[in-house]
Amino acid sequence: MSLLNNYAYYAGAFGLIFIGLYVILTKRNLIKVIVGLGILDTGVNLFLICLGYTSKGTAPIFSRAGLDAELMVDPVPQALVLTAIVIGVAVLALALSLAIRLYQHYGTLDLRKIREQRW
Amino acid sequence: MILLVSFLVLLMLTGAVAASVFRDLISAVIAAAMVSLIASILFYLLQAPDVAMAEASIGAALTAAIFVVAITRTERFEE
Amino acid sequence: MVNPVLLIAVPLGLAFAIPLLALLSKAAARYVPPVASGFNLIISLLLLPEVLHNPAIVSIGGWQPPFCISLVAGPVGVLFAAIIALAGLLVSVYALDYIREGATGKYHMLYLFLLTGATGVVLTGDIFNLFVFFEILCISSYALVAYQGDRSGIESGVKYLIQGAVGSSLLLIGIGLLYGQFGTLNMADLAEKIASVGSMSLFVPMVLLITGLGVEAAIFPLNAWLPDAHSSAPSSVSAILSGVAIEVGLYAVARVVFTVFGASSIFLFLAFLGVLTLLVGEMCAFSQDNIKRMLAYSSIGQIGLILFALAIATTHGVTGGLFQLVSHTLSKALLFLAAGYMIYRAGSMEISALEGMGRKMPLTCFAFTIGAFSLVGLPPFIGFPSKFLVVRAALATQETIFIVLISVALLGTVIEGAYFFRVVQVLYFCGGRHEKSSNTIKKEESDPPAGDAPVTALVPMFVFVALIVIVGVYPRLVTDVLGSAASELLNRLDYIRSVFT
Amino acid sequence: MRSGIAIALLAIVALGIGLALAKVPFGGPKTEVGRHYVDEGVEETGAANIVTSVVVSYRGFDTLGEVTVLFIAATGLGAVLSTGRKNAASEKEPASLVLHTGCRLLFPPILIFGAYIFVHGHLSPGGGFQGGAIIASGFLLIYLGCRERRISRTASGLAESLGGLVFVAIGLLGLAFGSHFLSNFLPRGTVNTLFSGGIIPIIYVAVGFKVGSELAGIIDNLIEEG
Repeated sequence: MSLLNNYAYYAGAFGLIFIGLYVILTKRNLIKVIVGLGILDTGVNLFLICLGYTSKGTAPIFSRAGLDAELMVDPVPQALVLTAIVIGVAVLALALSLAIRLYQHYGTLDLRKIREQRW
Repeated sequence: MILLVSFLVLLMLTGAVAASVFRDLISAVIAAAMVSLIASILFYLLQAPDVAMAEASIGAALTAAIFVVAITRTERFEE
Repeated sequence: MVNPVLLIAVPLGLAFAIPLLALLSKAAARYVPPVASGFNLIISLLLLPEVLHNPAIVSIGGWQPPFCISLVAGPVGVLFAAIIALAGLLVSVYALDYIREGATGKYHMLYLFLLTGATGVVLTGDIFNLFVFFEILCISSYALVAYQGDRSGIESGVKYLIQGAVGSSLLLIGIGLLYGQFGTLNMADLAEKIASVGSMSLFVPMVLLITGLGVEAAIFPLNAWLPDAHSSAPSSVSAILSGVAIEVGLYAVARVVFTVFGASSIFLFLAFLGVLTLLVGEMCAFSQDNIKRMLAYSSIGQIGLILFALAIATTHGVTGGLFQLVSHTLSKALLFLAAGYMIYRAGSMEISALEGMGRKMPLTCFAFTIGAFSLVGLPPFIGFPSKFLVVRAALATQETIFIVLISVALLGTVIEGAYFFRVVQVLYFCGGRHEKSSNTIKKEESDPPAGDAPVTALVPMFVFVALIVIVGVYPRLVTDVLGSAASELLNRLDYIRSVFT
Repeated sequence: MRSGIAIALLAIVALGIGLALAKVPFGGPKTEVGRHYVDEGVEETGAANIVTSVVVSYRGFDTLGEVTVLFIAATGLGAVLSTGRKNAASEKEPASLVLHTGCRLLFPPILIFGAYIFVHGHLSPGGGFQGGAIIASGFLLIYLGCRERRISRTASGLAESLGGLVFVAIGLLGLAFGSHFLSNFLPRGTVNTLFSGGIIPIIYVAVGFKVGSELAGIIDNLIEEG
């Protein structure tokens, strides 16, 4: 049980990372690949937050008196993830705009059919 | 608590798998938004309320919205 | 002393101000990048002599490292900042007239952000901050490759974006693993803590970081995006991507391998990878008919040579690698700039369409020829001393493996010479025969502006030519700086000490 | 075939990361850096929310880079979608009265809520990014419900630029007054009151406006000419 307790979050994070990578590597539809990128991002963010967790910790906010600083979780990964979330949505938005233009040019989102340029 | 977490993780992974197998892209995007939403609950359980808010508003809501807009401007079904 | 943070803050502020300027005057936007990179060039040249022996450590926000983000303006950082500013200035002058269509204001903004991201990567001393600036660099490159919205640009932009985004995610996982294990993000602090556990127990984070950064550096086999992206972007963008972006990616790889991990055991592997990258790049370049794809593959080859030289990991080797890097920046940027107007006049990217260009636009073709000769490594151009240094460093190791590898690398250089001479031959000696072919005539009719490139294009090209010749004749102008940069990369302990005093 | 290779590749990656993860136990004690922020953060920055003090103050440079990334994405997206845009204004059928009125009623409270989130970023969970995203979702609602209303591109561009400029300018003022870029040159105030934390609320307000207008601009660009 304690093993489950310790690794449930990690399992979730890495499950997302691998499903995301799998989607990116195998799917042919561009929008699907971008969905995969989003899942990958979420997994990485969850992983980073897991790194900062302290057992039985509290959120690092001194919103009322009497909170024990010793029990607070590490704030650094949270700050990093805030940054990573915004970067992730920026990349997704740019990718979607490219997908729209690609569709206007080719009439398809199938990456196998969009192969004008070869090696 | 541990059961709740395990259930949420399982649900999240199911959502991710669903996002990868759905042929209908709108369904896939909704499944991916569910993944983000559950991830934001997990962030909250991991004592990161700031991140949970950001993930719920940016990751789940806005990302899903721009995906749906992009899909309406392209095609809905994966061949 | 000037604060190095201005190198990042001022261009960033100016880039944010472009939309406001555009309200006042539509044409003002295009003068912002030259002003900003000119400013950066002056500041970094002022800083360079001061930091040669004593790196300047600037903490952002006024806290002590490792509790804040600190900038490390050592010889490497300032040298790279100066190169970025120089290439950025010349290419932005070129772009004044070259970029006319589409969202020009947005082009200039993205261009300036790309330069700022590159400067941030080379100056920062914090690994997560490096990730953020790396993302600035990458995302503005994706946008610049695709901003015209044409078929090939969008397609290669998509490829570039997906590969780059996966690389960034891997990079972030690697950074997370490092933070989880060592509890710090400051590179000097990390280096100190890693030194106590040995680098090989950190194999996984190291591989993740090298893979993530290697996508931008176009190290084989992570370079599938490069030929498409560099050949379908506008030539000014290709010049800055080839001349600055991949070099900065390579810098980040070198910084992580040398300073953060001090991983001496993978140098040999990196040397192999470098030679492999070189061979793949030069072979593919040889078989290209499209001039911009040829130049793009040649960039892959050059990156391979630089990686090989850096992986020799002696003072001479790293000096040679950095020298080769400077030489590649100058020559390849010049080649892309010259090729840009040649393609514009010929109306095609095929090498065969450039026949007889030597007579139609003599100055541009002259500049192209100088760039090609320099890249191949002919004296008296800058490519000669840089390649010579690399070869000498490889021979000086007196190890069979490096001698074998450098012979293979020289074979790559021979291939390089072959395809560049082919282009030069087409430019000057193949005209006349096909002059009357219907294709050429039609192009000339549909394309009235005959004659040479405009002044705003010729001036930057000939500044590049002048630099190539001057440094080629007097390599001592730069070797001292390069030598102290090399010793900064190689001496982890000095780096750590300089940050924590 | 393709998925076979992908799974093999992923298995190698999984093995590697699993091995690396064995060195990073879950729920372990805080790191030295994190401990320093939690112990000294309130005193040094005056913000009760330590995450905010890390995001804006200790690692403020990252945040500057991050808003830049979002700005680049919004600019790049505008550039990619603007070229060759056909001006065939597609008239969609208007939304029903209930939807229309509901959206108009909800819009102001959403804006106020977003502003509340970023103004109180240094006291409670939330901040510029979250508040900005909420404001952008308000605009999204307007786009969906009241199609005839558009935000002015100039105004949103202006908000983006000014947000970024304010951020850089505060950083440079910090350099001028406090000798460090982004140093907190304003008085810290009393912890847990609205006017505390020196430059932190100012930066978060700038970030909030910037992120809000950028995300709204992204949505606007994507929806336009659907």
